[in-house]
Amino acid sequence: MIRMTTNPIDPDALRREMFDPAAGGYCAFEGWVRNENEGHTVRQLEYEAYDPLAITEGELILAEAADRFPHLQAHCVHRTGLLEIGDCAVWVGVASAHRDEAFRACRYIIDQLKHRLPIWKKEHYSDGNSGWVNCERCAEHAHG
Amino acid sequence: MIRMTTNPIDPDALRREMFDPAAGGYCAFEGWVRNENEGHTVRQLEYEAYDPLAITEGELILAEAADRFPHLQAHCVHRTGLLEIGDCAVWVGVASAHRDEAFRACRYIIDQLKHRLPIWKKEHYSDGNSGWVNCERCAEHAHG
Amino acid sequence: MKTITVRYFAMFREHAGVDEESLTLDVSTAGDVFEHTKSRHGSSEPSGHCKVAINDEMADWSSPIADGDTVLLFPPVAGG
Amino acid sequence: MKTITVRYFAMFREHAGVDEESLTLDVSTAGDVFEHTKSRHGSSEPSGHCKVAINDEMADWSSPIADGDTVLLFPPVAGG
Repeated sequence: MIRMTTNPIDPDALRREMFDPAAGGYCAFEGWVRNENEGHTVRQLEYEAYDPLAITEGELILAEAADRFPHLQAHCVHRTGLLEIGDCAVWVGVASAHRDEAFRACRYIIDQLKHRLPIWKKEHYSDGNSGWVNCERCAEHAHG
Repeated sequence: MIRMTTNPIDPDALRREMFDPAAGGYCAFEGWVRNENEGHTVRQLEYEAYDPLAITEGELILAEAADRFPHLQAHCVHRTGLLEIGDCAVWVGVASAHRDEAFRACRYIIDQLKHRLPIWKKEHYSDGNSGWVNCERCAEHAHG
Repeated sequence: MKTITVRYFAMFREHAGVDEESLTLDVSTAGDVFEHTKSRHGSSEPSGHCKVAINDEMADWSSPIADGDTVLLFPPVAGG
Repeated sequence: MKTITVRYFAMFREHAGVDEESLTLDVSTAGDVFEHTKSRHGSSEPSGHCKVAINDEMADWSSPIADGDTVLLFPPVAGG
Protein backbone atom coordinates (compact mmCIF):
# COMPACT_ATOMS: atom_id res chain seq x y z
CA MET A 1 0.00 0.00 0.00
CA ILE A 2 1.19 3.51 -0.75
CA ARG A 3 -0.10 6.63 0.92
CA MET A 4 0.47 10.34 0.25
CA THR A 5 0.23 12.69 3.22
CA THR A 6 0.76 16.31 4.16
CA ASN A 7 1.26 15.31 7.81
CA PRO A 8 4.54 14.27 9.46
CA ILE A 9 5.40 10.61 8.83
CA ASP A 10 5.48 8.41 11.95
CA PRO A 11 7.99 5.62 11.10
CA ASP A 12 7.51 3.84 14.42
CA ALA A 13 3.75 3.52 13.98
CA LEU A 14 4.25 2.34 10.40
CA ARG A 15 6.86 -0.18 11.54
CA ARG A 16 4.45 -1.69 14.05
CA GLU A 17 1.92 -2.29 11.27
CA MET A 18 4.48 -4.48 9.47
CA PHE A 19 4.50 -7.19 12.12
CA ASP A 20 3.92 -10.71 10.84
CA PRO A 21 4.73 -13.85 12.87
CA ALA A 22 6.28 -15.41 9.75
CA ALA A 23 8.63 -12.44 9.23
CA GLY A 24 12.30 -12.96 10.08
CA GLY A 25 13.64 -9.80 8.44
CA TYR A 26 12.44 -6.22 8.24
CA CYS A 27 14.11 -3.53 6.12
CA ALA A 28 13.11 0.12 6.18
CA PHE A 29 14.31 3.11 4.22
CA GLU A 30 13.66 6.75 5.01
CA GLY A 31 14.50 9.78 2.88
CA TRP A 32 15.38 12.72 5.13
CA VAL A 33 15.64 16.38 4.18
CA ARG A 34 19.34 17.21 4.34
CA ASN A 35 21.01 20.56 4.67
CA GLU A 36 22.96 20.54 1.42
CA ASN A 37 22.54 19.70 -2.25
CA GLU A 38 25.10 20.16 -4.99
CA GLY A 39 26.96 22.85 -3.10
CA HIS A 40 23.87 24.81 -2.01
CA THR A 41 22.92 25.14 1.66
CA VAL A 42 19.32 23.99 1.86
CA ARG A 43 16.95 25.57 4.37
CA GLN A 44 13.64 23.93 3.46
CA LEU A 45 12.20 21.57 0.86
CA GLU A 46 8.83 21.86 -0.78
CA TYR A 47 7.27 18.70 -2.17
CA GLU A 48 4.44 18.81 -4.65
CA ALA A 49 2.73 15.68 -5.98
CA TYR A 50 -0.13 14.71 -8.19
CA ASP A 51 -1.64 12.27 -5.71
CA PRO A 52 -4.01 10.25 -7.95
CA LEU A 53 -1.25 9.18 -10.33
CA ALA A 54 1.40 8.94 -7.58
CA ILE A 55 -0.82 6.34 -5.91
CA THR A 56 -1.59 4.42 -9.11
CA GLU A 57 2.09 4.31 -10.08
CA GLY A 58 3.15 3.53 -6.51
CA GLU A 59 0.81 0.53 -6.30
CA LEU A 60 2.25 -0.70 -9.59
CA ILE A 61 5.78 -0.47 -8.17
CA LEU A 62 4.76 -2.35 -5.01
CA ALA A 63 3.19 -5.09 -7.15
CA GLU A 64 6.38 -5.34 -9.23
CA ALA A 65 8.47 -5.60 -6.04
CA ALA A 66 6.19 -8.36 -4.69
CA ASP A 67 6.60 -10.23 -7.96
CA ARG A 68 10.40 -9.91 -8.14
CA PHE A 69 11.26 -10.26 -4.44
CA PRO A 70 8.42 -12.18 -2.75
CA HIS A 71 7.78 -10.86 0.75
CA LEU A 72 5.09 -10.66 3.41
CA GLN A 73 4.39 -6.94 3.75
CA ALA A 74 5.46 -3.79 1.94
CA HIS A 75 4.23 -0.30 2.56
CA CYS A 76 5.23 3.21 1.53
CA VAL A 77 4.31 6.73 2.60
CA HIS A 78 5.39 9.95 0.86
CA ARG A 79 4.95 13.36 2.35
CA THR A 80 4.20 16.60 0.51
CA GLY A 81 4.23 20.26 1.48
CA LEU A 82 6.93 22.31 3.17
CA LEU A 83 9.54 20.21 5.01
CA GLU A 84 12.36 21.22 7.33
CA ILE A 85 15.86 19.76 7.65
CA GLY A 86 15.66 16.29 9.22
CA ASP A 87 12.01 15.72 8.28
CA CYS A 88 11.15 12.34 6.83
CA ALA A 89 10.00 12.85 3.22
CA VAL A 90 9.48 9.21 2.33
CA TRP A 91 9.29 5.93 4.23
CA VAL A 92 9.43 2.41 2.77
CA GLY A 93 9.12 -0.74 4.90
CA VAL A 94 9.31 -4.39 3.87
CA ALA A 95 8.87 -7.48 6.08
CA SER A 96 9.91 -10.84 4.73
CA ALA A 97 10.69 -14.38 5.86
CA HIS A 98 14.39 -13.79 5.10
CA ARG A 99 16.52 -10.68 4.92
CA ASP A 100 17.57 -10.88 1.27
CA GLU A 101 14.07 -10.25 -0.08
CA ALA A 102 13.45 -7.51 2.50
CA PHE A 103 16.56 -5.58 1.41
CA ARG A 104 16.01 -6.10 -2.32
CA ALA A 105 12.32 -5.24 -2.33
CA CYS A 106 12.92 -2.13 -0.21
CA ARG A 107 15.67 -0.95 -2.54
CA TYR A 108 13.61 -1.64 -5.64
CA ILE A 109 10.64 0.30 -4.28
CA ILE A 110 12.57 3.45 -3.32
CA ASP A 111 14.62 3.44 -6.56
CA GLN A 112 11.52 3.17 -8.72
CA LEU A 113 9.51 5.66 -6.66
CA LYS A 114 12.16 8.30 -7.19
CA HIS A 115 12.08 7.92 -10.95
CA ARG A 116 8.45 7.24 -11.66
CA LEU A 117 6.13 9.01 -9.23
CA PRO A 118 4.76 12.43 -10.24
CA ILE A 119 6.40 14.22 -7.31
CA TRP A 120 8.47 17.39 -7.50
CA LYS A 121 10.89 18.93 -5.06
CA LYS A 122 11.77 22.61 -4.76
CA GLU A 123 14.79 23.49 -2.68
CA HIS A 124 14.84 26.74 -0.75
CA TYR A 125 18.42 27.86 -0.18
CA SER A 126 19.94 29.86 2.62
CA ASP A 127 20.73 32.68 0.14
CA GLY A 128 17.01 33.19 -0.55
CA ASN A 129 17.06 31.48 -3.97
CA SER A 130 15.14 28.35 -4.80
CA GLY A 131 15.25 25.67 -7.46
CA TRP A 132 13.34 22.66 -8.71
CA VAL A 133 15.41 19.50 -8.31
CA ASN A 134 16.28 17.57 -11.51
CA CYS A 135 15.13 20.37 -13.86
CA GLU A 136 18.11 21.29 -16.02
CA ARG A 137 16.80 24.40 -17.67
CA CYS A 138 14.46 25.55 -14.93
CA ALA A 139 17.31 25.75 -12.45
CA GLU A 140 18.79 28.70 -14.39
CA HIS A 141 15.32 30.12 -14.73
CA ALA A 142 14.55 29.83 -11.02
CA HIS A 143 17.94 31.01 -9.76
CA GLY A 144 17.60 33.85 -12.32
CA MET B 1 28.86 1.43 17.90
CA ILE B 2 27.62 -2.03 18.75
CA ARG B 3 25.79 -2.95 21.91
CA MET B 4 24.69 -6.29 23.40
CA THR B 5 21.64 -6.28 25.62
CA THR B 6 19.32 -8.62 27.47
CA ASN B 7 16.53 -6.00 27.37
CA PRO B 8 13.99 -5.50 24.56
CA ILE B 9 15.38 -3.44 21.69
CA ASP B 10 13.67 -0.07 21.10
CA PRO B 11 14.12 0.61 17.35
CA ASP B 12 12.38 3.99 17.49
CA ALA B 13 14.70 5.34 20.19
CA LEU B 14 17.71 4.00 18.28
CA ARG B 15 16.45 5.57 15.06
CA ARG B 16 16.20 8.99 16.70
CA GLU B 17 19.86 8.78 17.70
CA MET B 18 20.81 8.44 14.02
CA PHE B 19 19.68 11.93 13.10
CA ASP B 20 22.26 14.02 11.27
CA PRO B 21 21.40 17.22 9.33
CA ALA B 22 23.66 16.05 6.49
CA ALA B 23 21.84 12.70 6.17
CA GLY B 24 19.54 12.24 3.17
CA GLY B 25 19.03 8.50 3.51
CA TYR B 26 18.47 6.15 6.43
CA CYS B 27 18.34 2.37 6.13
CA ALA B 28 17.46 0.05 9.01
CA PHE B 29 17.34 -3.70 9.29
CA GLU B 30 15.73 -5.74 12.05
CA GLY B 31 15.90 -9.46 12.60
CA TRP B 32 12.62 -10.72 14.09
CA VAL B 33 11.95 -14.05 15.73
CA ARG B 34 9.70 -15.92 13.32
CA ASN B 35 7.39 -18.82 13.99
CA GLU B 36 9.03 -21.35 11.67
CA ASN B 37 12.44 -22.63 10.65
CA GLU B 38 13.19 -25.46 8.24
CA GLY B 39 9.81 -27.05 8.75
CA HIS B 40 9.75 -26.77 12.56
CA THR B 41 7.20 -24.61 14.36
CA VAL B 42 9.23 -22.35 16.61
CA ARG B 43 7.86 -21.25 19.97
CA GLN B 44 10.80 -19.33 21.44
CA LEU B 45 14.41 -18.53 20.63
CA GLU B 46 17.25 -18.44 23.09
CA TYR B 47 20.27 -16.32 22.21
CA GLU B 48 23.59 -16.77 23.92
CA ALA B 49 26.60 -14.57 23.21
CA TYR B 50 30.11 -14.05 24.38
CA ASP B 51 29.77 -10.30 24.78
CA PRO B 52 33.44 -9.19 24.98
CA LEU B 53 34.33 -10.73 21.62
CA ALA B 54 30.95 -9.97 20.04
CA ILE B 55 31.65 -6.30 20.73
CA THR B 56 35.26 -6.40 19.49
CA GLU B 57 34.26 -8.19 16.29
CA GLY B 58 31.18 -5.99 15.84
CA GLU B 59 33.25 -2.81 16.07
CA LEU B 60 35.60 -4.26 13.45
CA ILE B 61 32.65 -4.94 11.13
CA LEU B 62 31.34 -1.39 11.61
CA ALA B 63 34.79 0.01 10.78
CA GLU B 64 34.96 -2.13 7.64
CA ALA B 65 31.51 -0.90 6.58
CA ALA B 66 32.55 2.73 7.14
CA ASP B 67 35.62 2.13 5.00
CA ARG B 68 33.77 0.42 2.14
CA PHE B 69 30.55 2.44 2.12
CA PRO B 70 31.30 5.84 3.68
CA HIS B 71 28.37 7.07 5.75
CA LEU B 72 27.54 9.38 8.63
CA GLN B 73 26.26 7.06 11.34
CA ALA B 74 26.00 3.32 11.85
CA HIS B 75 24.85 1.54 14.94
CA CYS B 76 23.92 -2.00 15.91
CA VAL B 77 22.25 -3.68 18.88
CA HIS B 78 21.93 -7.43 19.43
CA ARG B 79 19.73 -8.96 22.07
CA THR B 80 20.40 -12.13 24.06
CA GLY B 81 18.31 -14.31 26.35
CA LEU B 82 14.90 -15.85 25.76
CA LEU B 83 12.93 -14.20 22.93
CA GLU B 84 9.33 -14.68 21.82
CA ILE B 85 7.86 -14.69 18.29
CA GLY B 86 7.98 -11.15 16.88
CA ASP B 87 10.71 -9.94 19.22
CA CYS B 88 13.50 -7.95 17.64
CA ALA B 89 16.74 -9.92 17.99
CA VAL B 90 19.03 -7.55 16.12
CA TRP B 91 18.79 -3.97 14.86
CA VAL B 92 21.16 -2.23 12.42
CA GLY B 93 20.76 1.42 11.39
CA VAL B 94 22.80 3.47 8.92
CA ALA B 95 22.40 7.16 8.05
CA SER B 96 24.18 8.52 5.01
CA ALA B 97 24.18 11.50 2.65
CA HIS B 98 22.76 9.29 -0.12
CA ARG B 99 20.72 6.11 -0.09
CA ASP B 100 23.15 3.82 -1.88
CA GLU B 101 25.73 3.87 0.92
CA ALA B 102 22.99 3.51 3.55
CA PHE B 103 21.62 0.34 1.93
CA ARG B 104 25.03 -1.18 1.20
CA ALA B 105 26.55 -0.48 4.61
CA CYS B 106 23.45 -1.82 6.39
CA ARG B 107 23.49 -5.00 4.34
CA TYR B 108 27.23 -5.48 4.84
CA ILE B 109 26.91 -5.08 8.61
CA ILE B 110 24.07 -7.58 9.09
CA ASP B 111 25.61 -10.14 6.70
CA GLN B 112 28.95 -10.02 8.51
CA LEU B 113 27.41 -9.99 11.99
CA LYS B 114 25.57 -13.20 11.28
CA HIS B 115 28.72 -15.01 10.24
CA ARG B 116 31.33 -13.59 12.55
CA LEU B 117 29.91 -12.69 15.97
CA PRO B 118 30.14 -15.29 18.75
CA ILE B 119 26.37 -15.57 19.13
CA TRP B 120 24.36 -18.80 19.26
CA LYS B 121 20.70 -19.43 18.79
CA LYS B 122 18.71 -22.29 20.26
CA GLU B 123 15.25 -22.88 18.85
CA HIS B 124 12.51 -24.22 21.12
CA TYR B 125 9.91 -26.03 19.02
CA SER B 126 6.21 -26.50 19.64
CA ASP B 127 6.77 -30.25 20.00
CA GLY B 128 8.97 -29.66 23.06
CA ASN B 129 12.26 -30.34 21.29
CA SER B 130 14.99 -27.80 20.81
CA GLY B 131 18.03 -27.37 18.58
CA TRP B 132 21.05 -25.14 18.11
CA VAL B 133 20.85 -23.34 14.77
CA ASN B 134 23.65 -24.01 12.25
CA CYS B 135 25.06 -26.99 14.18
CA GLU B 136 24.97 -29.97 11.83
CA ARG B 137 25.83 -32.72 14.24
CA CYS B 138 24.42 -31.18 17.37
CA ALA B 139 21.01 -30.95 15.78
CA GLU B 140 20.72 -34.76 15.83
CA HIS B 141 22.14 -34.74 19.32
CA ALA B 142 19.70 -32.13 20.60
CA HIS B 143 16.63 -33.53 18.84
CA GLY B 144 17.79 -36.87 20.25
CA MET C 1 -8.99 21.69 -34.00
CA LYS C 2 -9.45 20.08 -30.59
CA THR C 3 -10.48 21.68 -27.34
CA ILE C 4 -8.43 20.24 -24.49
CA THR C 5 -7.67 21.00 -20.89
CA VAL C 6 -3.97 21.28 -20.06
CA ARG C 7 -2.84 20.91 -16.44
CA TYR C 8 0.57 22.18 -15.33
CA PHE C 9 2.64 20.92 -12.39
CA ALA C 10 5.56 22.30 -10.38
CA MET C 11 7.89 24.32 -12.63
CA PHE C 12 5.45 24.16 -15.53
CA ARG C 13 2.74 25.71 -13.37
CA GLU C 14 5.11 28.51 -12.41
CA HIS C 15 5.95 29.14 -16.07
CA ALA C 16 2.32 29.04 -17.15
CA GLY C 17 1.15 31.16 -14.22
CA VAL C 18 -1.98 29.00 -13.99
CA ASP C 19 -2.85 25.50 -12.72
CA GLU C 20 -4.73 24.66 -15.88
CA GLU C 21 -6.16 26.21 -19.00
CA SER C 22 -8.51 25.26 -21.78
CA LEU C 23 -6.93 25.48 -25.24
CA THR C 24 -8.26 24.92 -28.72
CA LEU C 25 -5.35 23.57 -30.76
CA ASP C 26 -4.48 21.78 -33.98
CA VAL C 27 -2.69 18.83 -32.34
CA SER C 28 -2.59 15.05 -32.83
CA THR C 29 -0.24 13.82 -30.10
CA ALA C 30 0.71 14.62 -26.48
CA GLY C 31 4.06 15.77 -27.88
CA ASP C 32 2.30 18.39 -30.01
CA VAL C 33 0.58 19.75 -26.91
CA PHE C 34 3.91 19.94 -25.07
CA GLU C 35 5.58 21.81 -27.94
CA HIS C 36 2.72 24.27 -28.13
CA THR C 37 2.76 25.06 -24.40
CA LYS C 38 6.55 25.38 -24.41
CA SER C 39 6.52 28.15 -26.94
CA ARG C 40 3.46 29.67 -25.28
CA HIS C 41 5.06 29.85 -21.81
CA GLY C 42 8.76 30.13 -22.63
CA SER C 43 9.77 26.80 -21.02
CA SER C 44 12.82 25.08 -22.47
CA GLU C 45 12.96 21.74 -20.62
CA PRO C 46 13.51 18.89 -23.13
CA SER C 47 10.53 16.52 -23.32
CA GLY C 48 12.84 13.53 -22.75
CA HIS C 49 13.11 14.45 -19.07
CA CYS C 50 9.41 15.12 -18.70
CA LYS C 51 6.34 12.89 -18.48
CA VAL C 52 2.78 13.19 -19.68
CA ALA C 53 -0.56 11.75 -18.63
CA ILE C 54 -3.88 11.83 -20.46
CA ASN C 55 -7.08 11.70 -18.41
CA ASP C 56 -5.16 10.46 -15.33
CA GLU C 57 -3.31 7.67 -17.12
CA MET C 58 0.41 7.78 -17.83
CA ALA C 59 0.96 8.22 -21.58
CA ASP C 60 3.75 8.71 -24.14
CA TRP C 61 4.58 11.77 -26.19
CA SER C 62 3.30 9.86 -29.22
CA SER C 63 -0.07 9.09 -27.58
CA PRO C 64 -3.01 10.48 -29.62
CA ILE C 65 -5.09 13.36 -28.28
CA ALA C 66 -8.86 13.40 -28.62
CA ASP C 67 -11.23 16.35 -28.35
CA GLY C 68 -12.10 16.89 -24.67
CA ASP C 69 -8.98 15.22 -23.26
CA THR C 70 -7.21 16.50 -20.18
CA VAL C 71 -3.44 16.52 -20.72
CA LEU C 72 -1.20 16.61 -17.62
CA LEU C 73 2.31 17.95 -18.16
CA PHE C 74 4.90 16.72 -15.65
CA PRO C 75 8.35 18.32 -15.44
CA PRO C 76 11.28 16.09 -14.31
CA VAL C 77 10.18 14.22 -11.20
CA ALA C 78 12.16 14.12 -7.94
CA GLY C 79 10.40 12.06 -5.30
CA GLY C 80 12.03 10.67 -2.20
CA MET D 1 52.46 -30.38 29.26
CA LYS D 2 50.54 -27.12 29.49
CA THR D 3 47.90 -26.12 31.98
CA ILE D 4 45.15 -24.21 30.21
CA THR D 5 41.63 -23.04 30.88
CA VAL D 6 39.05 -24.16 28.32
CA ARG D 7 35.76 -22.27 28.07
CA TYR D 8 32.75 -23.83 26.37
CA PHE D 9 29.85 -22.01 24.72
CA ALA D 10 26.32 -22.96 23.68
CA MET D 11 26.22 -26.57 22.44
CA PHE D 12 29.80 -27.19 23.59
CA ARG D 13 28.87 -26.15 27.11
CA GLU D 14 25.93 -28.55 27.05
CA HIS D 15 28.20 -31.37 25.88
CA ALA D 16 30.88 -30.59 28.46
CA GLY D 17 28.38 -30.07 31.26
CA VAL D 18 30.50 -27.20 32.57
CA ASP D 19 31.19 -23.58 31.55
CA GLU D 20 34.91 -24.03 31.82
CA GLU D 21 37.54 -26.40 33.10
CA SER D 22 41.26 -26.41 33.76
CA LEU D 23 43.16 -29.07 31.82
CA THR D 24 46.78 -30.13 31.72
CA LEU D 25 47.43 -31.32 28.19
CA ASP D 26 50.20 -32.12 25.74
CA VAL D 27 49.05 -29.68 23.02
CA SER D 28 50.75 -27.19 20.67
CA THR D 29 47.84 -25.58 18.77
CA ALA D 30 44.24 -24.52 19.33
CA GLY D 31 43.26 -27.37 17.00
CA ASP D 32 44.89 -29.87 19.38
CA VAL D 33 42.77 -28.52 22.25
CA PHE D 34 39.62 -28.86 20.16
CA GLU D 35 40.41 -32.48 19.23
CA HIS D 36 41.10 -33.33 22.85
CA THR D 37 37.84 -31.85 24.14
CA LYS D 38 35.84 -33.46 21.32
CA SER D 39 36.90 -36.93 22.35
CA ARG D 40 36.55 -35.98 26.00
CA HIS D 41 32.96 -34.75 25.65
CA GLY D 42 31.71 -36.79 22.71
CA SER D 43 31.10 -33.83 20.39
CA SER D 44 31.33 -34.47 16.67
CA GLU D 45 31.00 -31.02 15.08
CA PRO D 46 33.74 -30.52 12.44
CA SER D 47 36.21 -27.76 13.39
CA GLY D 48 35.69 -26.09 10.01
CA HIS D 49 32.30 -24.79 11.20
CA CYS D 50 33.58 -23.73 14.60
CA LYS D 51 35.72 -20.84 15.81
CA VAL D 52 38.31 -20.45 18.51
CA ALA D 53 39.65 -17.55 20.56
CA ILE D 54 42.71 -17.43 22.80
CA ASN D 55 42.72 -15.01 25.74
CA ASP D 56 39.76 -13.06 24.26
CA GLU D 57 41.26 -12.67 20.77
CA MET D 58 39.94 -14.52 17.75
CA ALA D 59 42.48 -17.14 16.66
CA ASP D 60 42.97 -19.95 14.12
CA TRP D 61 43.09 -23.68 14.73
CA SER D 62 46.82 -23.47 13.94
CA SER D 63 47.44 -20.75 16.55
CA PRO D 64 50.04 -21.83 19.19
CA ILE D 65 48.95 -22.47 22.77
CA ALA D 66 51.07 -21.30 25.71
CA ASP D 67 50.96 -22.46 29.31
CA GLY D 68 48.30 -20.49 31.18
CA ASP D 69 46.24 -19.59 28.08
CA THR D 70 42.44 -19.46 28.13
CA VAL D 71 41.02 -21.20 25.07
CA LEU D 72 37.42 -20.34 24.06
CA LEU D 73 35.65 -22.92 21.94
CA PHE D 74 32.82 -21.57 19.79
CA PRO D 75 30.37 -23.90 18.02
CA PRO D 76 28.85 -22.67 14.71
CA VAL D 77 27.59 -19.12 15.24
CA ALA D 78 24.08 -17.93 14.39
CA GLY D 79 23.60 -14.27 15.22
CA GLY D 80 20.80 -12.12 13.87
